[in-house]
Order: sequence, then structure tokens, then C-alpha cells
Amino acid sequence: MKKRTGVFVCHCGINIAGTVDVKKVADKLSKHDGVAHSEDYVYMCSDPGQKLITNAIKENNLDSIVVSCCSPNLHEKTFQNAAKAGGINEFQSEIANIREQCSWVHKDKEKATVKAEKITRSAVERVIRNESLDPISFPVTRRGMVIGAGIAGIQAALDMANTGYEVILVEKNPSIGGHMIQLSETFPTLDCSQCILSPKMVEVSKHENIKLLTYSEVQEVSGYVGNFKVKIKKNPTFVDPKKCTLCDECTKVCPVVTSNEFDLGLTGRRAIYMPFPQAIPATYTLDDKNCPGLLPIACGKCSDVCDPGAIDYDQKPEIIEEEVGAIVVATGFDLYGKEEMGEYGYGKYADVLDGLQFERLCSASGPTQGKILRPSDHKVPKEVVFIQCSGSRDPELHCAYCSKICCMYTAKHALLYKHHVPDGQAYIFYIDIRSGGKGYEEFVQRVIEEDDVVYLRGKVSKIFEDNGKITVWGVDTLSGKNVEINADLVVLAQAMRPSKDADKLAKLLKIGTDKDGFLQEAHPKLRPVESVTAGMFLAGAAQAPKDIPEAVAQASGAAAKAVAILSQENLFHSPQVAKNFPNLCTGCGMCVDVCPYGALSLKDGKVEVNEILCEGCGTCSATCLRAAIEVKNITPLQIYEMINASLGG
Amino acid sequence: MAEEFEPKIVAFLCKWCSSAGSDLAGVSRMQYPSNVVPITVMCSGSVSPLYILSAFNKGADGVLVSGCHPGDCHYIKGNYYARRRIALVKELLEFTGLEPERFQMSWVSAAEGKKYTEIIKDFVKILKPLGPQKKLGRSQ
Amino acid sequence: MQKILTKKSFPKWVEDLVNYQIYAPVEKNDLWSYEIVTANEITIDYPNTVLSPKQITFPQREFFLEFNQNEDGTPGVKELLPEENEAVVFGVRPCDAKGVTHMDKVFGGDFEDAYYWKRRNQVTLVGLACNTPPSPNCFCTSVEGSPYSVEGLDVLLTDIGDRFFVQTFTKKGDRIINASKGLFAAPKPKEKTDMEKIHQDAVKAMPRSLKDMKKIPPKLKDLFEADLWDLEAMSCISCGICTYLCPTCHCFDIQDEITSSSPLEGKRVRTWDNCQFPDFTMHSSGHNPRPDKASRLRQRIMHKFQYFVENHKNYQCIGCGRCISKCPVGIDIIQVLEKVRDHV
Amino acid sequence: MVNLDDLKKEAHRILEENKVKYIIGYSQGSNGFPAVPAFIRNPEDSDNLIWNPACIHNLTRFLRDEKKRKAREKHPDNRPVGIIVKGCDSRAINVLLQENYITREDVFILGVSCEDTGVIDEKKLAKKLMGKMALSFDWDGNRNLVVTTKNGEIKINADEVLAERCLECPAQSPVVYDILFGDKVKRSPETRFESVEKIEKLSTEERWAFWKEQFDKCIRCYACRSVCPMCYCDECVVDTISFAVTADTTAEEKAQKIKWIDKSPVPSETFFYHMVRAIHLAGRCIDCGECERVCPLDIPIRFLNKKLEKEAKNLFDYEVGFDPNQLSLVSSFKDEDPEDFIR
Amino acid sequence: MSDNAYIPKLSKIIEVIEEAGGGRPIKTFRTQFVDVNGFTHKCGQCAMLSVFGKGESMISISSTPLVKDYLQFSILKSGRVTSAIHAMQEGDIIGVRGPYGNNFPIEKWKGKNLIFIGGGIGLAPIWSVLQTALRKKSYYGKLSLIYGTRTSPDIIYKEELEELKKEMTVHLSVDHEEEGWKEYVGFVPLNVLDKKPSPKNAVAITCGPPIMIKFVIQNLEALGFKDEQIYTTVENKMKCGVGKCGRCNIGKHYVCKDGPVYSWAELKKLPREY
Repeated sequence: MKKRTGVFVCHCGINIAGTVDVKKVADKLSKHDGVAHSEDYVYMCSDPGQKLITNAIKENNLDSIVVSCCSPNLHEKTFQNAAKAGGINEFQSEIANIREQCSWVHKDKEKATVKAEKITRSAVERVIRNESLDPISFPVTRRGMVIGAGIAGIQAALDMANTGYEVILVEKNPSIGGHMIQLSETFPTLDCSQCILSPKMVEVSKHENIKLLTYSEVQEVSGYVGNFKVKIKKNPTFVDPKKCTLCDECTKVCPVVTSNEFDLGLTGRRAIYMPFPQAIPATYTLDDKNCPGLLPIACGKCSDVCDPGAIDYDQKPEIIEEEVGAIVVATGFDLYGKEEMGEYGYGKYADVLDGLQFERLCSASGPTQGKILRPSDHKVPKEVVFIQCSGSRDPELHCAYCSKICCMYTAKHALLYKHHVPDGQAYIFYIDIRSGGKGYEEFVQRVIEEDDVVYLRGKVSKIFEDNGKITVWGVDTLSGKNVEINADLVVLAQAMRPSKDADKLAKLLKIGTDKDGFLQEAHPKLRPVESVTAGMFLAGAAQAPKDIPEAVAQASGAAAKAVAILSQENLFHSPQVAKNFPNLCTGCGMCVDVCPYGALSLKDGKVEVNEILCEGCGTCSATCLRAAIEVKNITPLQIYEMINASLGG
Repeated sequence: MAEEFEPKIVAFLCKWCSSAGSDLAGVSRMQYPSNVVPITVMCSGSVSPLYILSAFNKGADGVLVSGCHPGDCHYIKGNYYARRRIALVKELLEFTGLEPERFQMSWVSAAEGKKYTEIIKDFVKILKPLGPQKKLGRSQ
Repeated sequence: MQKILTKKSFPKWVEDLVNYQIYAPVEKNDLWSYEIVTANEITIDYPNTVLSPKQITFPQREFFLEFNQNEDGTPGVKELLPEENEAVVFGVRPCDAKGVTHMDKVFGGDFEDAYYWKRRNQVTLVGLACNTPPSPNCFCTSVEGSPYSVEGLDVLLTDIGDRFFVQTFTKKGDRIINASKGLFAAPKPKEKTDMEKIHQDAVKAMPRSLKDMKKIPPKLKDLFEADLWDLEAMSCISCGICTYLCPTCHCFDIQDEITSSSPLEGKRVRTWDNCQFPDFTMHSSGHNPRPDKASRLRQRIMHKFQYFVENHKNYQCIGCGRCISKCPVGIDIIQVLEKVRDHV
Repeated sequence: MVNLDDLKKEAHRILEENKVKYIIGYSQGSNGFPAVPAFIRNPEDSDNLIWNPACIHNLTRFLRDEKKRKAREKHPDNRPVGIIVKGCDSRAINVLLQENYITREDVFILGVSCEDTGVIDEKKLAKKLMGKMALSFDWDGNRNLVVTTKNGEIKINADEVLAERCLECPAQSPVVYDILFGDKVKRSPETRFESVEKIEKLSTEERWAFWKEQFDKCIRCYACRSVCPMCYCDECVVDTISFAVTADTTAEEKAQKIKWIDKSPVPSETFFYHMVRAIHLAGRCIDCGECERVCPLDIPIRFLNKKLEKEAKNLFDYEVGFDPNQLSLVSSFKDEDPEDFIR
Repeated sequence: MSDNAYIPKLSKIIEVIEEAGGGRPIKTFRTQFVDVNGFTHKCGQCAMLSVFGKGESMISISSTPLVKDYLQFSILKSGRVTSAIHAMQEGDIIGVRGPYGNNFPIEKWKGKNLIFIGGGIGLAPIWSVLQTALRKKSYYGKLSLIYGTRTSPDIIYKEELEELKKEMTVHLSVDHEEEGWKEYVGFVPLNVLDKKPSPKNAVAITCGPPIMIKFVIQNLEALGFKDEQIYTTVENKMKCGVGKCGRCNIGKHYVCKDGPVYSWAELKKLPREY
């Protein structure tokens, strides 16, 4: 049966009628093939206007409508509802934008009228080929997951859990806490990091809605928003936390000493260990990489001394499968490594440290119980050089981006140093100071003025050791003079980079990474906490360098986004999605490559559309060489006819 | 006397940036020639070479494809694919002797009503002296 | 009638044919084709044209009718016949001319094709005997043709040195001779014998031949289901070269081509079509009586050497060798026919 | 030099050991065809295989038929097909692999190296021979073609008879094969795109004049499409009816097939056809030059594909057919892709 | 322009009857020539219908020549043109040229029993004969119809068939069991075996899907029908309708011109189409 389309041309007062001969447009269109009814009215969007449409639909049993009026952004929904009220599917309504894109931008009435005709015709050509569609609805698994238990992950998990939804919190290390738990004080308020974080950690461990999986890694993710299936590998700790009494006998007898991650190698630990006193879960872990072999024959001392018999060498990795509706990714950051920063003697000289190591030196729970002593000879360093942007803002050799927090924590470091060693001298090499943030600028000023830290604007050219001192060559670009400082200690504000293996995880989750390896947000401005994959959200430094308040804010944002999904029984999705034609598909997979949402996949040599993931962008159809995939209601045939109409053909 | 030649232009505008940009031009009452008939598509990445060729085949004197600026694509990366595809089509058309001016691409954000206006004005200005596009047009 | 025309005065003759459009084979970057020419552009030393002169009487594309939409939306239809345009085609090879007679049979018969005959009746064909074979794959003598065959020709020229021996066979032919009587002399006996001698030598010069042609049509009757077709078609790529270049292939398609969809405007056109294309016989249901290249190659051979023979008492092949020379994969119709002939 | 006997022996072996269904190779053609595609099934027929400078055809095209045939078989024979490929042809195999059209297990590849020469351009050679019929010919090892005719031998420098594409070829020897005949060579041609640059140098109007003349000639025999290993679509934009029709294809689907291109061989439509074909071959064409060779009207179709090959290389640093695992040209991008043409 | 048979004659659609819906919709159209000089046809002939801008499609004429005031076409929606025709309504103008092809030798069937065997849309091509025979009952012997479709909604000419039952024996069938279906269940060829029409002084006229025709003929032969007693009509892709475009041939025959009506005896001589 031929379509029966109704065309409704709006005057919009004089906004349209002033430049476009609306009667003529309506009249011309009435003769058009497939148009069964056509009229004009002063304000289509007004109640009487909408009534007029619904009545016309009923009276002339129209099966589709075109409204020539203002931009679809304003009244598309309005007229879709009018269509529904008239008893036809909302997708049988199209807008012809003859105001913003015609009457308002032209003066010549004749020409504008011709153009309005073309625009309307083109909309008619489209609508008569539209198919009626109903929103796609699908159920939601109402549990959430957070990957990474640093401050961002912890915050997100707590926020979600507190709204009453169950949350699985996955952390690859034996304890939660991330980098924040390593810090001594936090800028600008200088409150003790551990003091503010550990209560949250405890809350996590106690929270009835949070299922904590430490020493665990996500291995596989399938499904889609609302219905993810996640495989998690829980590594064996070889210690049964229920039996362990934290007597610490085992570490005393363990023969192996290895470098302590928590102190970034400034101290050592045993093969069986507790990461740090406030660790959550509070239990020991036996790291099998360093244990002389889980063969009792080889050693077995720890289990010998363990009265409760908490140690079990036969523990195997365990695969846990979880179903969740939304996922927050908070995999955090690592510091730009030694290997890359050879030029500053980082990793070569014992007394060249990175920011985190210095945090440990300052920390009361640190290797020196908060006394600042330099690693090589445990003397108090009298002259300390801090170097900012070490690895940051250096497109040639290192990272192009700014790591954002270094200016602040370096100022903090200098301040902490001065408070520990009042007679010492701190120098800071910087490119410029970036102290945007509440109370940040004041903090820096205070460091400069009250703690007379010497800020040198310039880069360090060379660092070398010479009789027990670290000689630093640099330039002070303000005075233009070369500077040489014989320092006792050098602290590098290493660039922040995505944590190791974040890229692998990103592939698993099918969320992209940007050129620097940070997780890709769905839109840089408007969707900063969403990943490109529906139902997955980003929090903390995994997405870009941030300080603690920013990370926490984003975490809460991500949690809210996730809860927005979990709070619904069913999700609805626009049905204007890709449709494939198996008989034309050769399975070349080009569309699969270009789909930004991983909505396409190949099954027995043919492409398959996951309608729930598809956003209907149509890049697939432009890429396909065989017209084997198109987006419903904006198909190549419709465009073809629209082109024709636009050219008056 | 003969009426001045008015080039026919088809403009494929992505829904989220360029079409919104041209809306803004309207809202700001900027004026530009009425030679362009816009076709709003979801994404510049969905503009198939066939559309462009078809437009010329059906007698378009000029074709414009406009999308979001790199990095701003509503669909993350559609405009990057468009950029590559369109580059190839443009090279090919020029290679076969179509005036390069007849086929253009632009990035127009939702905020760039002014830019859209300029693009259309200039496009029409360039096309007028070229006269009707007969090379690829269907003639019976 | 029989006449002698010196090569010197040949151009003059052509010039005298003022009321005609003149076609002749011309070369452009190694490519020979029939074009509208002026007297001095005509050469007599040319190989086979890529496309046969069939396109003059049966162009690849022609209009049947024009349709549009009246004010009340009803369709309007207007017949579009070829315009009046008398033409003389020079340098037609005897084989190609014979091909035209095959076309006449197809487009004649119980139903006369108005478009074809409108053109055909306006064309006068002037042939040139093939003193030397124009193609390494000539085999006209094997398919009831000869390098001086006169079928379909209105005039035949034979190059006998510094002059042409001119024979006319139709009123059309006489007309163009009479157009410039003065140029033509009566042939001397010597010239006549020279001409006959040349004709006999030409036959000897025939590069290729096919023995026992007679056996083939009856043989084909039994070979419809033979596996031979699969083997022969293995290397076929289903392109349209053999048939489009063939002077006797007449298959066509009828299509509506619109210039405007609203209001409706367009033309119904006839274009060449091609039994080697997969969509040629495919039903809209998807069912295809000739689903593979084997069945399509079979159709081509059967049609030329069996069906046509039964319907029109001729092979639908005039031995020009075009399909052989231009086949991208070296399918050689002579070889195929030999395989048919020797098939056991 | 490629040792033909080794090639025959290997062919014989894999047929005898039932390693392959059949072998697609070259054999002596009839009158006027120094080489034609051959399909060898019996070991003893391996003797008919030839290898000479006229082995022009890109045999990978026949993998299309093989795939269709296999699809029709009730109990498909899953043994691979033996196929003889030159450097260019082997890149076609890589593209077919890249597009999942075939799997590596579908083919047993007998690679033959063109070494420092290639295949001849029939037209160039014919000109050189001035009507004389070549009885046989071969390369002499120093980039000369030695042609034997009735009246003796003729020696022609390779560059004078080599197909243009061979002079611009970046892969004289196969890049993927199971067994290789002849020596692996890596000769990078002085220029890859001279043929294209010749046309680029012309003015816009000259370029149009050039192509207009070409498109006027086209008779839409589709030999270019039919011979192309990459034109394996079941349905082409120029086809007037739906091919890929199944039992559940609705009348609407069939009725809605877009008529992008009229069947009339008029310039606008033939232009459309050749443009679409060129665009669809962008990043897929491996410049085997077959489309150009088979064109009965000598339309230099290859230039169109070559032009895009050039731009793919220059603009996007994309090379076709060397890596079966790379993303396709148009299904990938780089942040730094040029956009100076965009306003 | 009358001598140019490529030019369709404009005809007005005077009636549209919806026969079957679903996946394989069928509609019947009755047309009247706009200008008087139309044509008259014989039973079994076809006509080429034009929708301008879409193209042409060959459709068999299902009305009897004895009805002068309209031509009837029953059309299965299957492609570009037939879809366009289906979209047409009463009063719309369509192009018609023809008539094409041979016809059933009905005058030779004087006094013979006629057995019509149809499947699906295949009833249309033999409907003209059936209607003619019905109107000249005295001329022929016993008339009977065996007609089947996939499902009952697919049955065409529903009302007419009811009428028909008063005039002649009508055996209907559907392929599979159906709620409330009282008549035969199974494929048409089986129904033929079931009803066992006698070959004595009879002619069988059958049309339907190729596969059906194949087995109907087999079964008729089994029942003792001679090749000369079995008639069918053949369908092929057609463009010109006058045996020139080279598409529709089976062997030396062009179905559009030498067909579509064949006795099994004749068809056997041609290369196997089915």
C-alpha cells in the first residue's frame, strides 16, 4: 500500500511565514507522491496546532507526518507525541527544519520558499520510508562492580553500597588503599593521609553491601550495559585470614628478604608479609614469586611456626564469576618509572628519589619513622633539590601532558622538609607553577614566603654524584644564570602515568584509552565520567592525572551514574539502531573495526548487531562496501531519495 | 538578460555539531545564500562516498560534508573515519578532473554558527564563476 | 552492377554522398572503431574494429519512449523513434555484414522491431573484401562465410592494386554509385579475373579454420547435460566482452531511467544485455535457470550453433574472431567447438 | 630463475598426495594466447603447467568461484586449492585473508618470483614484433626478453615490454607462500606512481578531457569487475536487480534496492561506476593491473586505483597486502591523519 | 505508434481485489484500456504491465476472453515492479502491452473432461481457461479443479471458488494441518493421487511452482495420463515479450513467444528446465 503522509507547515507567527510562502509550500507538497494531506497553521507546536495534527491523522487515516517548522532539537518530541496521540508510531514523524535552516537565514522570499519546499520534500521522502519502531527494553542485573581500590575506587564503592546496591570491589594488590595510603600529609591542609583514609578502608571491609576481592584481577568481561558477566582471578595468598591471628611469627622466621613495595624499595620485607599495618584485609600474604618454593621441602619455616595452621601451600588461584549491571573503573596511576628517567640519575644514585619515596621518608609510619634521612648514609640532608615536571610536559623525550599535581606536592614536600630540617635549604626547579584549586595558590605562596624555599625557574641539565654529594646543574631562566647546587638529596616530581596493565584491562572492557594510555572518556566535556562503553564509568587518575579531591569527586559522580542504571529494573534503548543483511554480508569485519561501541561482532562469517550497545551513528554503513548494514530510518535508500529531493529531482 | 547562475549545493551535516551549528546561525539571524539544502545525518562518519557521488550525479554543483571537530565527535571517532574516507574521495574526484572547489569538507561545532555562515557564503562565491557542474551530472 | 573506381577518386565519391552520414573505421591510440568521418579520413588498411558495426543499426543504448506526469498525476507517454538520418558505412568487413543479416532475422520475423528497422533501412553498407585477414583469429570460411561474402552488403569493394573493383547488390547500393556516376568505369575482363584471383587467395590466407562444422549442431543437441561445459567454463570470468563485441549477439534489456521522481519524468531505454551476466535470467524470486558460468557458456554456444540454426537456418557466428582475440582468459570458441565435435 | 621442472614436480607431488583439490596455474593457450589459466586435477597433467613472461593473469580471482562452488557443495571437500601466485597476486591473497574471505588453510600457495623482471604487456610486445607471431619467449636473466619467431630470435630490453605495473611493483616476489620458486628479491622501483603523476601534472580541464574520453568508450562489459579478485561482492552497486536473494528476502527489500547507477553506458553513469569501484578498492587494490589489461577498449582503469594506492601511502602511510592482520585502510585512522583540506 | 508493440497502451485500474496477505501478498487487478483500440487475448496469453519509472513485468491474463470489458491480472508481490503495482489503487493508470505468447488449444478439447490442477498463484494462468470452459460448459465434458496453497489465507479467488463448487467439482488443499480445515491436507501432487482423476478422454491443465508441476506431472503419468494429455504453462524472466531480448529461452523456444503453454509432450523435447 502506498504511504499516506501528512504535511504540516508551520508559520511560527512571522518567523517562518515572514520569509517563506508557507501556503505555497503546503500546496506544492500536496501534489507530491505519497502525500495524502497537507496544510499550514500559525503555530503547529501550540495545543490547537498539535490537535490539528492528531485530528488530521485520524480524519485522513495518515500513517506518517512531516512537520515543517523549527529545529528538531526543539519540537521533535512534541510532534512525535502528537503522532502517537493520532495513533501512529512516533518514528512515523519527521521534522523539516525550515526556520533555523531556512527562513531565519534568508531574506529573498521566493528563494527561501523553494528551499523550504526542497527541505520538506526531502523529509517526506524520508518519512515515507520510515519503519515503525518500539524502544528496546532489557532487564538490569542490579549489582555494581568497582575495579581498583584506591581512594577513587573506595569512594565509588562506598557511595554505591550506601544507596543499597551490592558492590564487588576488585583490587589487584593484597590490600586496598592505593597510593593515597602511602602518602604522609596531603596538600593544602596537611592533614595526615592515613588518618583520613584508613577509616574509609575499614568501612569498606565492614560494609554489608561490599564484597571485597583483593589480590584479584579481572580476566574476562562479556555482556553489555545492565548485564555484564565478569570473570575474576583471585590469586592465592596461601594464608587463611580466618585462622591467621596476626601473631607475626611467620615473618620472623622467613629467610627471604625482598624489597618492600609499600616503601618503594626504601626498606625490605619478607616473602610472607603484611603490606602495611593498616592493611585491609588485615592478613598476611605469601608472595610465591619470592618464596623459595611452595614446596615444604624447600623451606616451610613459616607454616612450622604457625600455630593456628593458617598457612596452606596448596592454595590455588580461584576463578570467581560475577554478574553486574554497571562497572566503575578506578585503576589509578603509577609514577613515571626509573627506566625512563636515566638522565636524572634516578635509579642510579641512592639519593635521587621520586615523590612517593619522599612521601615515605616524611611519613611517621615510613622507613625512618618520619625523620628525613637520605638513603645512602642516613645523614640528614642539608640541601635538597626538588625537580618538577620530571618526565611531564616534555613531548620530545617523555610525556607531553602536565601531571597536574606535582606543583602542589612538591611545594608540600619542600614545606615538610623545612619543618623537619629547619636549617636545611630546599630548591625547586620548575617550568611554571600551576596552583589552580581551592587554597592551592595560597599554599604555594606560604611555602615561598614563610618557608623561604628557593624556586628556580628553569630546567636541570645534568645531575651527577661527586664525593657523596649530588651535583645539580641547571639554569635560572629568570636571572639567566647557570646554577650549580651540591645537594644531599634530589627529589624528582615524576610524571603520573596510567597504572601498569591499565591498557590491557581497557581492552578487556572494550573501553578505549587516549594517546597517553589514560582511559578514554565518552566525551571530553559532556560525559567525563562515562567510558565509551555503556554501563562502564571512570574514576580517579586512571582517566587523567588528578589530585585527591578531584578523584573523590569523579568517583562519586561515577557512582551516581552507575546507580542511575542499577536503580532501574529495565533499561530502554533507542530502536534506531543498525540492521544487518546477512545475505549481503561477506564477514570482512570492517564495520566491526569502526564501531565505536563494540556493538558489532562476527558470528559464523556474518556480522551481528547488539542493538543494546548500538548508538546508531551509521559509521558502519558508510564503511561497508556491500550495503550489508544500515541504520534504521536513515538508510542509504532514504538518503538517496533525500539527495534527489534536495536537488529538486 | 540571463539570470545569474545559482549553484545547487547539498550539505551533509552531522546532527550533533554541524547541524546544531547551522541552527545557531539561524537563531543568531545570520544571513547566507539559500543555495544549500542541508541533509542532517547522524554522524559525518556515516556519509558514504556513494552519497557524494550520487549528489553530483543528480546535478549538484557542490557538495559539503561537515562534522564535529576532531575529538568532539558525539560518537567518539566517526569524524576521524570520515576525514580519511572523504580525503580519498576528494583526491579521486580531483584526479578525474572535477574542480576541487566543488567538493568540500569542514568541521563546524555547535557553537560555530558564524563559521557555518562563512563557509556557505564562500562556497557559493567560489561556485558561481565555475558555472553548472556538467561533468558528473546525469544528462539524457 | 560491377564497376571500377580508382583509389585516387575514392575520396571524391565519398564527398559526393552529401546527403549521407559517413561512417568508417578509424584508429585512435591503437583502437579501431566506426566513427563519423570525412572522405580523407577513410583508410582501407585496418584490422577488425573492436566493436562491430552492429552498433550503427543496434546502438548499445536507445530510447523507446518518454514518460512524464500530467497535472492530474496520470502518466503521459510519448514514443521516441530514431530520427531520419541516412548513412553509408564504409569498410564493412564481409563477416560483419553477414552479422547484420543475422540481426535482420532477429529483429524481423513475426514482429518487426520498429526501432531497429528505422535505423537499418537508412543504412547502406559498403564492404571491403579481406585480401589479407584482418585478425589472427579469422575463421569466416568455417561458418559459411568468406572474405568476400556479399550477404548484407549493398556494395562490395575489392582492392585490386591502384583501384577498387566495385560490386553492387541492392538498389541502395546502386543509388550511391549513381550519386557520382562519372567516377566509375566499366570493369575490364582483366580486372574481373584479378578480383577473382584475389578472392581465392584470400580464402587460402585464412588463419584459422574448423573442420566438420556440420557435425556440431546435431552433436550439441545431446550435450546439454555434458560435463564439458563445467570444464570449459572453469576459467570464464562472466564478463560481457565476447557478447558485446559479437556482431550477432542481440540480447537487450529494457529499463526505465528517471530524471525526476516528482513530478515523474524519464525515459524507457533499451540497452545491450548479456547472457554471460548472472542477473540476465534471474527471476525476482531468486531462482535462476542459468545459475552458473557453465550453464551460461553453454547457452552462448548452444544459441549460436544449435537454437539459432534451428530457428533461422544459420550459425549465429560469422567467424570474425573478436571473442577469441579479446577474451581475458583465452577461451577460444574454435577450441570449444572442436571439443564439442570430438566429444564422446 | 624459476625452475619450471621443480614447479611441475611440486604440483605433481601435492596432487598425488591429495594435499590439494586441484591446482590453479598457467598452461599454453591456443592461437594467440601464450598463457591461459589452467585448472590441474590429475598429477600427470602437471606437465601442462608453464611459467613464462606472459603469465599475466592474477589467478587469485578464481578463488571467488572456488568459494561459491564450495558453498553449493553438500559435503564440501575441505582440502586447500593449490594456486600459483606472483608477488602482486600474493598480496591479493593477503587482502583476502585480511577480509576473512578465505583462510590460510584454503590455499596451498606456490609462489613464483618475478625476480628482477615481471610479466609482459601484450600490446607493447605486439608493437615490438610488428605483426610477427611469437612462437615462444622468455627472460634471458639480464632483463632482456628473448622472443623466438618464425624468422629468428629478437632480444628486447625488459623495460620496453614489461607491463607498466611491473615497473612500479614493490614486491617482485611473493610475500606469502607455502613454497617459493625462484629467488626472493627486494627491488624497490625508482618510482611507484609515475603513471599516476603523469596525469596529476595535467590541468583540471585536461584531466577531465582525458577521463571523459575514456568513460565515453566504456561499454560496461564489467570485465574489469569480473577479473578483479577484490570485486567479490555478491551484489554490485551497478547491478539492476538483487542477486543475494534468499527465501526470506521480502518483496520490499528487493523493491528497495537502490538504482544508484543507470544501465545506460553514458559518461555520467560509467563515471559513477568506475568511481565507486575505485573507492571500494581503496586500500584493497594490489595493482595486479588485470582490470586494465582485460578492458577491450583500453581504458586505463588501473590509474584510478593506483591514484588511491598513492594517496593511501602518502597521506596515511598505508601499504596494501603485506600484512594480513592490519586494519583496513578505511576502517582505521590515525590522530595525525592530514586534514589540511578541511575547513 | 500502434505498430510499435514496445509502446504500452494506457489502462485504468477499475478494481483491486486483495487475495492474500502475509509474506507473499497477492492482489487481483482489473484494467480497462483508456483509449478504445485495446486488444483481445486468447486463454493462456500474457501481457506486459508497465509502471512508468519502475519498469515492466510479464503477467498472465487470468480473465476469459469472453469477458470483454476488462482484463484481469492476479499478481504476487515479488519485486520492484510488482511492489509498485501493489501500491496502486482504483483509478490509477497502468501501461499494458500484448497479448504475448501462444494459448491453450481449447478448441481441440471439444467434449473432453478438463482437470485443472493449480498451486498458489499458479491458479491465475489457468483461470482464463477454466472461466472460458465454465461459460461454454456444453462444449466440454466434466470439469474439475484441484487447487492447493501453503495455508488457507493464501487461497486466491476465494468467493469465486465458493461459486464454482456449485458448477463443478473443486478439491482444495493446504500443505499442513489447520484449525477448522475440513478438506485435504498435503501437497497438491498428493491430492492428485488421492482424487485419482481418470485419464479417460481427459486433459489435465496444471500450473504452480516448478517443483509442484514436476511432481504433478509424474503423478498424472502414474495415473495413466499420456504426455499429450498434460498441459502446463512455463514462467521465465522476460523483457521484450516478442522473442528478441534473448532471456526467456528454453532451448530454441522463447517462452514469451513460443510459450508459455506447452503440452508435456512438447516440453519433454526441450532441454530440461525442471
